[in-house]
Amino acid sequence: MIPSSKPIIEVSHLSHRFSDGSQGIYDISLKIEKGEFVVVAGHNGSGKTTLFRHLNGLLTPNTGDVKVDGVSVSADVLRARQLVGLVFQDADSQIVGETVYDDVAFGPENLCLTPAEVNRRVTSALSAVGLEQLADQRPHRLSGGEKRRLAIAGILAMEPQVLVLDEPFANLDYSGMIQVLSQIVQLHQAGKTIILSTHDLDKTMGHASRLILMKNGSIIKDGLFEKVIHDVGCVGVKMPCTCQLETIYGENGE
Amino acid sequence: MIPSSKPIIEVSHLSHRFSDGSQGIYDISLKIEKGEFVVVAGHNGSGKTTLFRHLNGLLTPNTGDVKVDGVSVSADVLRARQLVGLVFQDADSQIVGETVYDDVAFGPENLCLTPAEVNRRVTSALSAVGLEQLADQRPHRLSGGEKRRLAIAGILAMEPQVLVLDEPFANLDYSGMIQVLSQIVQLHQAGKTIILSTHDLDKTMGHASRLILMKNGSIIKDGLFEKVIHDVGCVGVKMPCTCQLETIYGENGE
Amino acid sequence: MLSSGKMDVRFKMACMALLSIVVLRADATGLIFLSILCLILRIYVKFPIIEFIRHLRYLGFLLLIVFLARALNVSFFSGDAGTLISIDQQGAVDGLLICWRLIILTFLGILWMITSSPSGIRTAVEWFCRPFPGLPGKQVATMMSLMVRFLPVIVEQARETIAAQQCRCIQNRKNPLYRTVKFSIPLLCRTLKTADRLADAMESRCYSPENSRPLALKSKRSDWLVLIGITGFCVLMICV
Amino acid sequence: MKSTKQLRMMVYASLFAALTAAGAFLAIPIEPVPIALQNLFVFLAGLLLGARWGVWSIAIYLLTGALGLPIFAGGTGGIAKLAGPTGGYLLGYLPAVFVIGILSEKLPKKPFFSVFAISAGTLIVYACGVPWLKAVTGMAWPKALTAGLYPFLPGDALKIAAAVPIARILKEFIRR
Ligand SMILES: Nc1ncnc2c1ncn2[C@@H]1O[C@H](COP(=O)(O)OP(=O)(O)OP(=O)(O)O)[C@@H](O)[C@H]1O
Ligand SMILES: Nc1ncnc2c1ncn2[C@@H]1O[C@H](COP(=O)(O)OP(=O)(O)OP(=O)(O)O)[C@@H](O)[C@H]1O
Ligand SMILES: O=C(O)CCCC[C@@H]1SC[C@@H]2NC(=O)N[C@@H]21
Ligand SMILES: [Mg+2]
Ligand SMILES: [Mg+2]
Repeated sequence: MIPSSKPIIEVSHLSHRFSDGSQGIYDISLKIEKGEFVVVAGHNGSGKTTLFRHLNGLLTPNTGDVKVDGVSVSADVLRARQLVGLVFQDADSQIVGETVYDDVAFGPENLCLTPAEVNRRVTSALSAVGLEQLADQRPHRLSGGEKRRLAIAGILAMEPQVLVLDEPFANLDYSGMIQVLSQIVQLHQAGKTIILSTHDLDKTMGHASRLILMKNGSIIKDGLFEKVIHDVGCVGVKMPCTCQLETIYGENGE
Repeated sequence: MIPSSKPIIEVSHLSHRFSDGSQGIYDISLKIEKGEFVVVAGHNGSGKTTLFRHLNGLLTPNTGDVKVDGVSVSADVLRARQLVGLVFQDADSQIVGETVYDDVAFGPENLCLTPAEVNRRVTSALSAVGLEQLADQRPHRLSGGEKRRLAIAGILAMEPQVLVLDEPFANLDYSGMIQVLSQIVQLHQAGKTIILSTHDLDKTMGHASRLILMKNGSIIKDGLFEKVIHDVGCVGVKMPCTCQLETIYGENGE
Repeated sequence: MLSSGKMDVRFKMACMALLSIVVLRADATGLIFLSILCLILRIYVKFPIIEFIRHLRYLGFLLLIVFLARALNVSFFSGDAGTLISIDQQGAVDGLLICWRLIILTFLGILWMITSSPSGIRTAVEWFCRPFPGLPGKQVATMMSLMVRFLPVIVEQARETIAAQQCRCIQNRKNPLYRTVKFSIPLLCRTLKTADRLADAMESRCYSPENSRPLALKSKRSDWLVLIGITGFCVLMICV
Repeated sequence: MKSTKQLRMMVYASLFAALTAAGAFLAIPIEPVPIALQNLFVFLAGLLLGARWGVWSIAIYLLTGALGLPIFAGGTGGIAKLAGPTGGYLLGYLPAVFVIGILSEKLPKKPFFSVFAISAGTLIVYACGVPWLKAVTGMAWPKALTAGLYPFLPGDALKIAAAVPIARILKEFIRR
């Protein structure tokens, strides 16, 4: 991936304190290029969700600034929301429509597109996540993995450049997890920028290019996935076992 | 662990069909002795939750019978609910009280104990899960891991013989998971019978004595943890990596 | 024409409104005509009669009460000690008419429910709000579908809350106030949190109350024909 | 940011419309007017959402019910229901929630005043409901009162007693 001159996301000295006085995140600076696959890890309450919510303007910074594709989020929230699609941790609570089709159409309809364009986008988003067959289903009948893919489709239909996923593997069983992961990897190969948070680095091992470790609201490590992974112990994240294997193989091999 | 003559839980030919016609579980038979640590694994919708809900009478069997400590659940539901404490998958749904203390006291108060006894039980349950400091907190301010421990404390205060935990590690970060797991292991050492379900066998490896695999509502494997673990592939559960390690070590060693 | 769910919802809604008004004002002859119209509609819209009977069963007792209240003259305080209860003929006829009206309304309601999808109704509501500047049609329509969306969530969470409390022996408590409060608070907390997260999700999918989406509604000639027919029928009924 | 707040209140109001509908399912079907939990959520909508959004919430409930969704007491719906014997109670919810909302916004935030606000609302519900019941069924006054007022007094007292502590605790969950 050749980094383009202008980073798609640029966060500078971002801090956020909640109204009840608790510090969400503190002095975060970060550049993400087009086409990267970034994983953010950290303990419960380390500020991952808070950071993500600044990327599309759901939260506004106390100090600092977030730029998406060169334009500050606060200057044009709608543009940021179209460019950066945010998939929440809890797939159930994101469902808006009465059928799978209606749900995916919700975003494009809000963008005031023509019905034909809405239809095109919905169809292509549904086929991107493999839910074409279920278009007329009621969303709450879907399984866990299907619901998560529906949530992704709802965001994809807005045709964002950047896909931000907050713990996309939570509550899924193994096969559901595989479904969602392979979806994400495909989207990355199709050129989308991917940012996701997870407690279980095993799952993204081998796909992600970059790893960011957060602790108490700050970034404490940021770099190549294969490098940073050896430091995860200090933020209370579990070392992936594929990586433990490597270490052992290394020992045995030499 | 020497098995006592009378199993604490005895399930015989249990089937349950939901009112909408879907088959929950089918012809399950099972004996659990006092002091066992049993893990139940299986894909989403394999019937783990449905089985657990029969153990304390939340669901009633269509055919078959569940005996707790020798007495059929349907004959004395209240007794079964005191002997078998069930911690739900979703900790939020179990929280009743306005403060942590009130919440834990909810169960003992319902048992019409004296205030002194209620107080004793609440205090000991809170200290068992390490939440004494937070007794006056509002439950919804707690972090995910703390909420889960609160849910366990609420059940512990009823002083059950058997602790049934439905996916106790869901949504927890690594340190939260370690906290909850060590809590469970301690309770097991204190003599409680533990039954838990999980998608991630890694976590209970080395603690559990017995593993039950479920698929489409039936038990397809039941036996020593270390034996059964090698068959998890066929029910769509992930092989724990500690176990993969073993296999490798085995190969290398011989 | 009416038979397919393909009739434009707006027209269907207008027809229903017209018919309902007429039903409430019709006398016996009018009701006969209306009943015939219902039978004709029944030929076009095939639905299980069982459904209708199920609704009527719920209504049945009510109808009986209405009828009896009109038809019977209970005279506790009348001077002559003979008959305490007497049948008032005019009242009986009135009672019958009221019951007849309610039955026709129920029938129309079922017809409407069976032939309309929730999203179709929502779109039509939005369209009807358009001409009224004070009425934010999009908001009305969105709130209606949000409400429909929350219903199964509430049922599910209520079920979970009840189960969780049963695990902790709530059935030992007999005080209904205690149980109501202890049940409602966790349930409402959870549903409010769900609502909160839904609001976030809608916001990040660019929802705004102002921008209005194009409504996918198309009227056909048959729709107009039906509407004109029904209007004519109604005008006739009111005049006669 | 204004529209953010509006969106959130709109979602809350829809939730309360749905809760009112759920309350209607939990009905004890005594005839002609059932004992139902609807009015508890009408109280809560007024106390928690205030006048403006409380009215929105109940209006959406009534409109959806009138359009045929089976969300009135005992799983019924349709315009027929609004014109029927219990229509007065249903329509009475609207001014009731408005009054509860206004009073709870304007009066001090003390339990006593909440009880007062809800009682005023309840009065309005019956002021609309009982005469309507009388008109539709043609009962005499004493009978209308026996059928449409007395059976509900204990239940409604219970609902008022429950609504106040519930609203107090839930206040902090409403992000305004
Ligand atoms: N709405 C809020 N009001 C007040 N404090 C908040 C709010 N949301 C989050 N916080 C606090 O901000 C901090 C960061 O929370 P955040 O949700 O970003 O963590 P996270 O990394 O996403 O954690 P998790 O892994 O549990 O999802 C926490 O200490 C949390 O308590
Ligand atoms: N209340 C219900 N009504 C109808 N069907 C149900 C109900 N609860 C569960 N089922 C069905 O019964 C089957 C078993 O469900 P169960 O919840 O026991 O699975 P599980 O093993 O706990 O799954 P998970 O890992 O997702 O928690 C599923 O097919 C499910 O769809
Ligand atoms: O048919 C309906 O949906 C309306 C039912 C009205 C019930 C009224 S509301 C006030 C009073 N209190 C009750 O418990 N029931 C009645
Ligand atoms: Mg988070
Ligand atoms: Mg389960």
